[in-house]
Amino acid sequence: MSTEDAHDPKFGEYGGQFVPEALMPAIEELADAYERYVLDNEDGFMNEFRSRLADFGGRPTPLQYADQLSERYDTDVYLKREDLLHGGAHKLNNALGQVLLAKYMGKERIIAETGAGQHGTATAMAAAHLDMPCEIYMGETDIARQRPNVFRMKINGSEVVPVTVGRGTLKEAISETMREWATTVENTHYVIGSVVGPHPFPKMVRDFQAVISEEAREQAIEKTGGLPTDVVACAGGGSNTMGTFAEFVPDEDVALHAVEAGGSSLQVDEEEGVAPNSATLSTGDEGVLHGARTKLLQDSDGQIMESHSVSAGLDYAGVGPELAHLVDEGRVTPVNVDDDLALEAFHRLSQDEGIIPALETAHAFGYVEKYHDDLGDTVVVNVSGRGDKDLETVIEETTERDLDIAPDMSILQRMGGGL
Amino acid sequence: MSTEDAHDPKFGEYGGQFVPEALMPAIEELADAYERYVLDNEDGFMNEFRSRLADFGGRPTPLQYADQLSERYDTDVYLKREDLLHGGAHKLNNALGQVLLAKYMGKERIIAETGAGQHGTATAMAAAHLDMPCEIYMGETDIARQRPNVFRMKINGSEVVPVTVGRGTLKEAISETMREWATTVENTHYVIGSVVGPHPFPKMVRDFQAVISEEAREQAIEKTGGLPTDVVACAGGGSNTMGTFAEFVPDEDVALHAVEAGGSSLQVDEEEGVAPNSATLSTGDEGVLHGARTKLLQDSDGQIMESHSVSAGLDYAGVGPELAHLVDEGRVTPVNVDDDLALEAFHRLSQDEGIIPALETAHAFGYVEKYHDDLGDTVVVNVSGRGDKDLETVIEETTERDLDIAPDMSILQRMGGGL
Amino acid sequence: MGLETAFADEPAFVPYLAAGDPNYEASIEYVEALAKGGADAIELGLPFSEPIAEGTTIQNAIVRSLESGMTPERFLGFVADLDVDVPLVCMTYYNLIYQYGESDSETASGETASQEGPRPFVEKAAEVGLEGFVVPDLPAEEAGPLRDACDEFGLDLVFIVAPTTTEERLERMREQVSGYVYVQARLGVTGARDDVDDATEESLARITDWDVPKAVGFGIKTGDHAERIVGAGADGVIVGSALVDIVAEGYENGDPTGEVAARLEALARELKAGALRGARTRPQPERT
Amino acid sequence: MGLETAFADEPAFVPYLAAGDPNYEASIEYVEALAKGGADAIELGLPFSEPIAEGTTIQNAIVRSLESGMTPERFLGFVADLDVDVPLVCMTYYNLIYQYGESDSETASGETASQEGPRPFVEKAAEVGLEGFVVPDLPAEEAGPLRDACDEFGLDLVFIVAPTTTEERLERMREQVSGYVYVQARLGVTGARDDVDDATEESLARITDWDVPKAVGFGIKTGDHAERIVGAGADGVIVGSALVDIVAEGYENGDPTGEVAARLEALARELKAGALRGARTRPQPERT
Ligand SMILES: Cc1ncc(COP(=O)(O)O)c(C=O)c1O
Ligand SMILES: Cc1ncc(COP(=O)(O)O)c(C=O)c1O
Repeated sequence: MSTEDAHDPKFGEYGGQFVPEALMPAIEELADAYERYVLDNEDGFMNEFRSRLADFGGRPTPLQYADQLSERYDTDVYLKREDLLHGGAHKLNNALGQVLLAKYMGKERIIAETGAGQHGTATAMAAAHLDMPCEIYMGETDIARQRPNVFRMKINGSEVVPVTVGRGTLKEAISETMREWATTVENTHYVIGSVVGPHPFPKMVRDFQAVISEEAREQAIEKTGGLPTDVVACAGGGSNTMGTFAEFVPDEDVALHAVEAGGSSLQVDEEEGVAPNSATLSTGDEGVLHGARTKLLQDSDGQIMESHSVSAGLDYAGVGPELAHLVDEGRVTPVNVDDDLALEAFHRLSQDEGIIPALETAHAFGYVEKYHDDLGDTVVVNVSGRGDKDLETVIEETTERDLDIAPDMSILQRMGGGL
Repeated sequence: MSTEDAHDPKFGEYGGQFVPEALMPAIEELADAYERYVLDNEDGFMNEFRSRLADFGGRPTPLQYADQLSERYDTDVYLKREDLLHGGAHKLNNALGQVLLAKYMGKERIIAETGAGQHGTATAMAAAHLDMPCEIYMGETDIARQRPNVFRMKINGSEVVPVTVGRGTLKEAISETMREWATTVENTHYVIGSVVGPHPFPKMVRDFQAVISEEAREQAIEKTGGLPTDVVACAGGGSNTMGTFAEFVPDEDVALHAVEAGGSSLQVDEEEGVAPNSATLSTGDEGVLHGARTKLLQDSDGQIMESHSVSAGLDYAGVGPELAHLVDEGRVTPVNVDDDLALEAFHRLSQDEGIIPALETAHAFGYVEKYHDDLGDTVVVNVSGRGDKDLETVIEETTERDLDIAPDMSILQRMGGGL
Repeated sequence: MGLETAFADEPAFVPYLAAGDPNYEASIEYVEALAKGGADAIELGLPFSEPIAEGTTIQNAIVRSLESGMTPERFLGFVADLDVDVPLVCMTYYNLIYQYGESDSETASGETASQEGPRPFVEKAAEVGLEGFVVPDLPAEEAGPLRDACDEFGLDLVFIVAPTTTEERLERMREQVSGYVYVQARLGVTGARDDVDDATEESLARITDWDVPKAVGFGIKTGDHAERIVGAGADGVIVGSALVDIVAEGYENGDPTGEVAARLEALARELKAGALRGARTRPQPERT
Repeated sequence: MGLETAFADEPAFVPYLAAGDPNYEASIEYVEALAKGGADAIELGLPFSEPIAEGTTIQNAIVRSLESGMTPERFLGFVADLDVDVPLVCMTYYNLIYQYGESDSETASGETASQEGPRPFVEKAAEVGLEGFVVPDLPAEEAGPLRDACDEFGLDLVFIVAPTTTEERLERMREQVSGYVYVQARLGVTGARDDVDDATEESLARITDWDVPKAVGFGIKTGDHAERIVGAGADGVIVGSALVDIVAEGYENGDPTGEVAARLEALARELKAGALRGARTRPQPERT
C-alpha cells in the first residue's frame, strides 16, 4: 500500500497512541492484526475484503466525466462516484474492512460512533452482512439532524445509543465509544469511522479507503491518458480525503486539496469554547485528542472546542494525523468552504449533474466553484456520499438563506409535515 | 435484443396503441426513433447510452451471493443489486435511456409520471444530467407517502405537479401525464416509467431494462458455471420484472417468477371499485388502459379499480402487456405476496444481509421466504431498489402490525417528529 | 337516420354532456334543454374512470356522473328515456365498450376474456337508438372490431383528426370514418378556451375533400367562436366544456334544475346562432 | 516529601475529587474535609473537555467544574490555596499539560506548536506543591517528555495498570512509574460499583514484586470494599466516584457546603477505617 513503516505509530510528530491503559492491549492486538491481515493478507483477508467490497459494496465505483461542470469551469472535471457505494458513501470501505477484521480476530461484537450517521449506517450494514451484533453511539444533536440514518441503523438491526454529554455531536460520540470500548474491550472491536484515533486506526482506515484512489488513479489514466492535475476531497476526520489522496501522494505533480468546513465563520469564540467551523487543518493547532496527536480546534488552555458545520459529517474538532502531517509537509493544501458556498454547491451539482451530493461532499464542489481558476486542466473530485440523508437539513438551511440557486420548495411546505 | 418483430405493436393479443389521436403521431415518431436509435444503434445511440449507464449510473451492478439467505433456505441465493444503481433503483436504466432518446429526437422537454417517486427521481436525475427541463406528475397520496422522493425531484431541478383526481396514485398520474402530453406533444417527450402504455413503450422500456438480465445471466454463469434455476422479481408495471427476465426468456429451464402485491387481501370490493391489492397478473382480466390492451384490475363494467399496496411502486391496476402475454403463455409464473409478508421480508433482508430493500423489492423476498421449498438450487432475486424512500412508511406500518421481526423503534419515537 | 343528416341543411351545433351529470334526472332535463336550444346532434358521455383525453372540466363531470351511479347498463336506459329527436352519439373509452359483453361473468377471476369484443354493446346501443360512437382512445389501427360491429348494426363511427395527424393516418381514418369527422381544434385535452386556434383552419384545409361533414371541437365557448369556426369552413361545432361548466356551477350552487336547464338552452341558442352567422360569411358548404 | 510516603506506615486512603466542583470555594472545603477524614494523599482532577477514561459521575463533575470557570491556571492557584498537609496528585489528560506552555500564544492561528511540551506545566505544578501526576490517556510509550519533566522538578508520575495490561507493557511501566502504581480494579471507566472484581487480586499478584506502593481504584464505594481490597494485598485504595456522588447530590439538592463537607469527611473515615481493617486480615505489606 504505502511505503512508510507500518509499525511506526507516528506521522512525523503526529499520531501515536494516547489512550487509557485498559485499551492499550486492544490497540496492540489490533496493530498486530492490521499487519497480519491487512498488510500481509494472512488467511486471504484482503481477497475476501476486496471481493465483498465488489459484490456487496458495488465496487469499482465509476470515474465520471461531468459534462456540465466541465463546461462551466472550462476544465475537465471528473467525479469519483463514492456516492454509489452501498449505503451511499465511501464509509462502507472502512466499515466493511473493520467488521471483517473483527471477525478474523475472533471478536464477537462491534461498537462504533457516528456523526452524520453515514459511518453508523455503513457499520450497521457491514455488521448485518457479516452477522455481528452492533451498537452505534451517536450524539443527540446528530440524532435529531440525521434521522433517516438513525432509522436505517435500527432497521439493519443495530442498537443506537444516544450520547447526551456536551453538544451531542461526533466529538462526544467518539469519547463515549472509547469509554464503552474500555469496558468491553476483550470481546469487542471498536470500528472507528475515520482516519483518526490511536495507531493503527489512521493507517488501517486509510488503507481500507485507499481503494478509492487506487481505482481513481487507474481510471484517470485510462480516460485521460495521464494523471489529473488536481484531486479534491472534503475533510472531516479525513477518511475520504486520505482514501482519495493515498495513491496520488507519491505523484508530486498532482495537487491535493483537502476541503474543510468553514462553517459560518473562521473566527472562534474563546469565551464560549466554540469554533463556528470545523477548519482544523486551516486554523487548528497541535494537541492530543482521541488517542492521537494531531491538529485540533482548542482554546488556549487546551480544551477542545465545539466545532460547527452545516454538515454533520465534517463537524469534528480534530482531523487525521496523517493529513495534519501532509499539510505541514506542504503535500496537501488545506482549504475551506463556508456553509453558504457548500449549500449552493449542493444545489448546483443536483441541478446541473443530476447527482444529489452529501452536504459534506458539497464542500468539495464549493471549493471547485470558487477557485476553479487556480486549478489545472484535469480535476478529480471525490463525491464522498449522496445527499438523501441531508434533505431535511438542506431544506431548512436553504429556506433560511434564500439562495438564488435553490429550487422552490413550496409544494412541500404546502403539504405540511417533515420529510 | 429479442427475436420478436420490433414493428409489431402486439404481444399476442396484448399491447397495441390505444391513445387519443393527438398522440398517435408522437408514438409513431417514437416507434421510429426506437427502431433507429435503440434497435439499429443509429448515431451510436446505444453506445452513448451504455457508457452513460456505466459512468453516471454505476453499471454493472453486482450479482451478490447472499450468505445468510442461502443458509436460511438451504439454496444458493444471488442478489442482483439494482439498488446500487444511481438514484437507488433500476428505474434509471429506463429514464436515462428515454431522456437520451428524447435528446436524439430533438425534443426540448421531458414529462413523466411517478408512483413511488422512484421513476420520478430517476427521470429528474437523468434530465438534470442531460440538461433537459422536466416536469413530474405525481398523485397527492403518493406525494404524501413518498416525501423524500418529492424533495429529491425538486432538488434535481424538476417541477413536481400534484395530481388530485381520484385516489391520487399512479393510475391517475399516468392519465394526467397523457393529457399533458397531448397538449405539448410537439416538443415534449413523455418518459413513461414502466413497460406499460402504447407501443413502442413496452418494448423500448424492456430493452432499456434488459441490461439487468444481460448482466445477471453472464454473472450467474461466471459465478455458478451455469444458469440459475429460478429468477424472481417483483412486478408493478413490470419494468424490473421484464428487465430481469428478458434474457432468460429463451432459457426454457429457468423458472421466472413475477411477484405482485397481494396487498391486504385478494378479494375486491366491487361496490367501492377498490381492489385491496395490485395483483393484476394473478387476478386481473383483459382490458384496455393507458394505451394498451393488457390485464387489468377492473369491475364488471370495465371501470378501473383503485388498487392498493403498502408499496407505492407496485400500486397500479395495470401491468405490462408483454408480461400478461408471458403469463398466458405459461412462461412466467405470477405469484403474489401480501403486505405483512412483504414487511417481514423487508426487515429480514435489512437485518440478515445488511441491505435495506425498497418495499416493492421486499415482495420478491417475501415470495422466496414463503415458497423456497418450491425453488431450485440457484435462485437469482432482483433487488430492484433500496428502501431509503420507504423508511417512514415502514415505521408506521410496522408499528401498526407489531411484527416479531421488527426492531424496536422507540428511540425515535421518544425523540418525536417525522423522519 | 344517420349522423350525417344532422349536417344536411345548415351548420350543425353538436353539444356534449356527460350522461348522468350530476344525476340521472337532472341530466335528462339538461340534454333535452340542449335539443330545445337547437342542437342538431348530441354527444352523450358514458363515463370511464380513466378519461385520458379530457380536461379538468369533463373529468369532474365524469366523477359526478360515476358517483351518481352511472354505468354502461344505466347509460343505455338513459338514452332510451330521453325525449329528443336529434341523433345521439355515445362518447366513451374503449374499455367500457369492450368489457360490456363480459359484464355477466365474474371478473377478477383470471378467466380468459371472451372473444366477443365490442359487438354486444353496439347491438344494445342500436336497440336504444344511438346513432354512433366517438371513442377517443381508439385510433383507426385498433378500430376494426368496433367498425365491423357498427356496420352490422348500422351505426356510425366518428374519428378525431388532430392538428398533428399525419397524412398517412388521415388516409387510414378516411377509410373508416362515418357520420362526421371530429376535427380537434387544438392540441391537448377538452376544455373551454378564450380564443380560437389557427390550427383549425389548417386542419380543415387538409380534409376539405372528405365526403363526411367536418365538425370542429375542443375549446369552443361562445357564439363568436362558433361563428369564426364555421366561417373557416366547418360543417358544425362541437361544444362540451362550456356547457359542462354550466352544469358544474349549477351543481355547486345548488341551483334548481330548471334554472340550469334554461341556461344550457340559452347558451345552446347562442352557439347555434353563432354557427349560423358563420355560415353567412362563407360559401355554403357543399356536399360532394 | 514524595508520594510513596503516603503509603509508608499503613494502607493508604487516596480520594479523588475534581477541583472546582461545583465551584472553587466549596471545592476547597471538600478537599480539606477529605484530608480531615483521613486521606493519605489526594488526587485532584484538573478538568478536560474530553475525559475519555471517566464514567458518567466524574464526567458530570468535570462539566460542573468547567462551567464554574476552572482552568489550568486557576487549578494551580487552587492547589496553592489548599490548606492540607497530605501529598497532592494532579489527575488530568495530556492535552492540558501539553498545551500549557502554549497558553499565551494565539491558538487557532496555525502557528507551529512550541517544542516545550509538558515542562512548563510541571514546573508550575512543582511550584504550587503538587507531588505528582496521573494522566489516564498517556501510556508509557508516550510518557517520555512528561517523565523527564517530572524528574527535573522532583515529581512522581503514576501509571495505571489495567486487568488487560500485557506482561510486556507491565515492564515498560515498571521502568517509568514512581509514587505509586494505580491498579485499575476492573475494565471500563471510573464509577462506583456494588461489588469488588476478582480482577483486582489477579492484577495485584502480577505486580507483587514492584517496589512502588500499589493503590487500587475504579469502583470502590464502601468501607467494606476498601477492606476487601487491602485484604487482597493492596497498599491503598483510590476512591473517586463514590465521593463525587456526594458532591453531586449536595449540588443538586442545594445543600449547605458545610453539610456536604461533613458527609465527605464521614465517608472518608469509613473508607480509611475499611482500609485499616483490611490490613489486619493479611500480613503487613513489605517494602522490598
Ligand atoms: C459523505 C461524507 N463525506 C465525508 C465525510 C467526512 O468524513 P471523512 O473526512 O472521514 O471522510 C462524511 C462523514 O460522515 C460523510 O458522510
Ligand atoms: C424499487 C422498485 N421496484 C419495483 C417497482 C415496480 O415497478 P416495475 O414493476 O415497473 O419494475 C418500482 C416502482 O416504482 C420500484 O421503485
